[in-house]
Amino acid sequence: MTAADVRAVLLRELHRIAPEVRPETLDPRLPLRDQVDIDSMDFLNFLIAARRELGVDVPEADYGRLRTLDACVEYFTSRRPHAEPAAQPDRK
Amino acid sequence: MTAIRTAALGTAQAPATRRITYREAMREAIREAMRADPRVFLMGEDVGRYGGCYAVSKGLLDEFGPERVRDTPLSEATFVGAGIGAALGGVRPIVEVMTVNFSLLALDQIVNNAATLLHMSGGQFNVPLVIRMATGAGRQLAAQHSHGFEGLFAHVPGLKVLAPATVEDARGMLAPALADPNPVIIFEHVMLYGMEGELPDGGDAVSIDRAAVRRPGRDVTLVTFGGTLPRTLTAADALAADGVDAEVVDLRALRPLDMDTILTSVRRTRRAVIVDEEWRSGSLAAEISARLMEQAFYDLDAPVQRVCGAEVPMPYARHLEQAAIPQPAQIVDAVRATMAP
Amino acid sequence: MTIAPAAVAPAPGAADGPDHALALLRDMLRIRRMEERCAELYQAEKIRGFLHLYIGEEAVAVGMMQALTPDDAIVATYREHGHALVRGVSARAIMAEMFGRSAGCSGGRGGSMHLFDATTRFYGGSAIVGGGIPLAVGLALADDMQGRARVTACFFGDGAVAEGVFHESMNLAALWHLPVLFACENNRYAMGTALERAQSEPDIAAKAAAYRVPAWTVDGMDVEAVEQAARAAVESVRQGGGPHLLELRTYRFRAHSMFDPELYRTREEVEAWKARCPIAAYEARLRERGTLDDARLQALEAEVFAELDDAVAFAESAPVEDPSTLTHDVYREERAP
Amino acid sequence: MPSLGADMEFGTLVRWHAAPGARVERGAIIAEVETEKGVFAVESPVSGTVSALVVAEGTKVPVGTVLARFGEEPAAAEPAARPIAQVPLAPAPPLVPRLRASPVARRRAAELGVDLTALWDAGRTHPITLAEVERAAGALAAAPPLPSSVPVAREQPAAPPAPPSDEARAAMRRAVAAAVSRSNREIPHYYLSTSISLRRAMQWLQERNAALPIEQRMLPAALLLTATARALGEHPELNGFWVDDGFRPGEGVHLGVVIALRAGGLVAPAIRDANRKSPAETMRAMSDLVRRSREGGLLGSEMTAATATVTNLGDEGAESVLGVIYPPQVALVGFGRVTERPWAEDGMLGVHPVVTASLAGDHRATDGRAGGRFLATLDRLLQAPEAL
Repeated sequence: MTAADVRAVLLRELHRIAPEVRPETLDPRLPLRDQVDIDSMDFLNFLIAARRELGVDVPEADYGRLRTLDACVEYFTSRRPHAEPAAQPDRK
Repeated sequence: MTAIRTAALGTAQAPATRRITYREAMREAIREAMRADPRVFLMGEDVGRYGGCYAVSKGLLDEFGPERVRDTPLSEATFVGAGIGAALGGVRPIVEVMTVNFSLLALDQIVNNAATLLHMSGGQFNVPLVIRMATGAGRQLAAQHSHGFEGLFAHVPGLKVLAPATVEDARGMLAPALADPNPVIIFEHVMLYGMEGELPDGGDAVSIDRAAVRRPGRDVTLVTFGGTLPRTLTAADALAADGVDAEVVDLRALRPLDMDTILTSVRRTRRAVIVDEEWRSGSLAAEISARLMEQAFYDLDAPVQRVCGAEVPMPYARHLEQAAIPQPAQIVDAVRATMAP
Repeated sequence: MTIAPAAVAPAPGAADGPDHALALLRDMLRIRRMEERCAELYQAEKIRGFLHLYIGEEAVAVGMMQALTPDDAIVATYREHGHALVRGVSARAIMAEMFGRSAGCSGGRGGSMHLFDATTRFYGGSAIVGGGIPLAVGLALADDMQGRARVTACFFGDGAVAEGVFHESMNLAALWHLPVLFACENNRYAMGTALERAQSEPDIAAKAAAYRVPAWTVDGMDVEAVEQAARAAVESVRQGGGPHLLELRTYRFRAHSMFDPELYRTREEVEAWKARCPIAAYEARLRERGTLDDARLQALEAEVFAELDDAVAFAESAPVEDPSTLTHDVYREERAP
Repeated sequence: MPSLGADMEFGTLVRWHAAPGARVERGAIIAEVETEKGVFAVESPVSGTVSALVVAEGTKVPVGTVLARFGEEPAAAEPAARPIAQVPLAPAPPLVPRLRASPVARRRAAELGVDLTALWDAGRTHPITLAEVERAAGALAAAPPLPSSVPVAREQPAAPPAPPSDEARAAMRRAVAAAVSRSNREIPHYYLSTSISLRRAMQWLQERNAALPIEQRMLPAALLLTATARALGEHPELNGFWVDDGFRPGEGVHLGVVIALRAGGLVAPAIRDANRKSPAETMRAMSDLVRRSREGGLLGSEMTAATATVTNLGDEGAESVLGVIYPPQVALVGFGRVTERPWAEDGMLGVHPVVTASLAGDHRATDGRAGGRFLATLDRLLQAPEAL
């Protein structure tokens, strides 16, 4: 899965949580929460979706590293497990 | 209620009234009709010398003679049928059938002739006949003398069916019934014959088309007729003590049904309990209930309740008989069920 | 009160004259041809419901009606086309009724079994066996109470004699001495049940004795015999003799109704009665007397067919009742005087 | 096929008594027909020459079918009797439990714009009556039409909602406006606030969350709500309603949670018996409410059950909030953003995560003293998160 694929998944899930989000108007370099009206509950749901779709568990300590969309893409791409399918997350 | 009472008290010259029994009221009505119109005559089993099974016609033979107070053989089909023929022939018979159960022997004549002739003849032959019969339970007369078939007759188009439940109606319904060009059946509940009531002097004719509100109320409409009216009023009083203000509608006319009065009441109270001594299945109560669904569904705040007779041939033993017919306590319970959250 | 012995019919005599005799024949032919036409119209589904034909019994209705005046009343059965026709209800009104048209004598509400006509005091047309008998008693009661010297003639079949109301009505009419003429058209079958299979005493006139009602048995296949008996009985009733009963022994040649394979009687029996056809027999008698010849008969038949053709054409073209009037005449609205 | 009776619909032609070319007189027997009642002879309705026998012997045909033709007319084929189709019955749909309201209650609710689902409680058995609708309408006259403005419980999962129309947004705004206007008009508010250190709470939370997958992690809000519910349980005078010029305590602590809808507007569904829930349970309940508030699927009962309400501005909001009470409730608890502030404790100065907790109270029901005690209790509870 490429970074572009990961970006597409993240945008899709973001849109699901915040339907008003338009990817074309989103600046991937600026903090997400400044552009998208998501609260901590939304963010948690976003992470849950990302884990489900990408198989990446984000520890709470890493929340701070997920401020922008670009940061999210980088974070998830680099941490994706190599074993497919991603749709079967391992529950440690 | 208060306003009405106040107004009555405020009337300077209250009309003179007298106490009279339902039986006497009915007898007066017959006597008056026979005096007023020589075509009117009474026939039935033991209406003459015996004085009537329930003594309604007592004394009439002496006044009017055997031509106009005719004892018939025990032959319900024929003397009711003869009443139909006589009505066709231009006289005004009042046919007394001793009890409603016996009327089944004449059911053919009533349903197949009295009710149909006008229509079957394309409007040529109407049957201005009055049939009176005793009905209802409460005298421990068991399963062949105690039923009510008012609903059965009210089922039949072409008939008019009346159920006087007050002394005033007993006195006032016969004259308009005789004046009606159609066959009219008057049901007299056996438990009412001895009931006393106030009657204005003269005793004017009353409506045979409209129901009467016997007790105004806000919270629930109790619909009843005939012998269950007193019990329903008792229940309404008991409910009043509990803060439930019940309106009591006395149908008086069972066919045609005065749905206007019922609907007007139910649309105000939003709740209805129908009290009917007859068997529940296929009863008049069922018909009224169905019409309320059809015509007032969106005005109802609770399902329509029915308090009906138990579905059993009327037993003889007093406590069993009482258990088989609507009691005030059951009416109160039904009202509570309809009021309950 | 005298009780005539049952089963003794007055001897048939000559009719009032050739014109009257031809009138009797003509009326019988009118009934016969109308009934035949009804059968055809029924099979063509122009007439529906139950259709009971009077073919074979014409002498009864025709003979009986001769004795009744316009003031008298008739109560009939569901096999009553002939009675209505001879009583004076027009063929047009009868046919239109069977077609279910508003121009019918019952406004299309009665049909074949319920012909009514106020102007001829024809009180139906009752399809409840025996159901009309108390009605006739009541009509007579009204006349009696109002001092009118009228007679109510009540037709019913042998089947009705098994009904309770026959006995109740005989009893009440006799008890109250009412001017009713009970006319029992004994055609030997209550639908498919032979008289002997339904009655412990098959002599119907004999039953009248139990109620002290004068009764005769009459040959219902002989129109003059019927007329004579009817005149005697009606006169006696009118004179205050109380109710009388005539047992008119007759036979229907056709099935009970249209849908009847006649499993209950033999072809031989039917043929034997057909040999006594009241019309053929009367034709023969009139030819013998010189009252009738071929030309006269043809003229009569032509007259009858013309009336019938006119009636059918009238019924065919008569308007149907608007369904918006469906519930009319269930109650009469105006108050009785 | 002649009709021999009103109840005859079919007949079987048993035997012909005539052949094509035969001369037949009217009235002669031309055929035998069998019906349910037996065999009948069919008479010829006309005189003439049979040109064709249309129906073969042994054939059952409906009444009215041409059996034979006379004269020279061509023997056109008769259309076969139409087969009678048998329509299979559709299976009955399964019964689903549903809101019960009397017919007049439904009608009146529609007239008054009262959402019946807001009056319905899943545990309830008796139908909603007219009186309840009219009471609700009275309450609605100026106040929380919030319940009626949110998606209601559906029998099937709702599709993601379409972006609301401007009209819907405006309606929601009007509803909120009406509610807060009524509150401000009718309720004499008093406000109190206090700062609470969440150091222990956050520590406890971090330790707990570190060991758990995302799905089971807890947000600080869950602790705040749990503590609030417990505190309300200890201060019942703040948990309930001001009705008919008197305070009526709530039956149980059902904590309303203000949820901002994405399209604008607010709802405040309740977590039932919140004081008896663990923080984890509260987290699940809250998560569920938020999801359903936004996707649709809130129950009407959840909209009306609240005995007191919490508004939590969360980690992106302002530092403190002085809220507007939802009538007829008597208290609204607010939490601002959790900020890091210098905090002195036990004589030591440190940097703590701090939240400003506030209370808007109905002065008719309580006074500042009671409110102050409540906030103190809240603080105490949040200092021992493990005990919640």
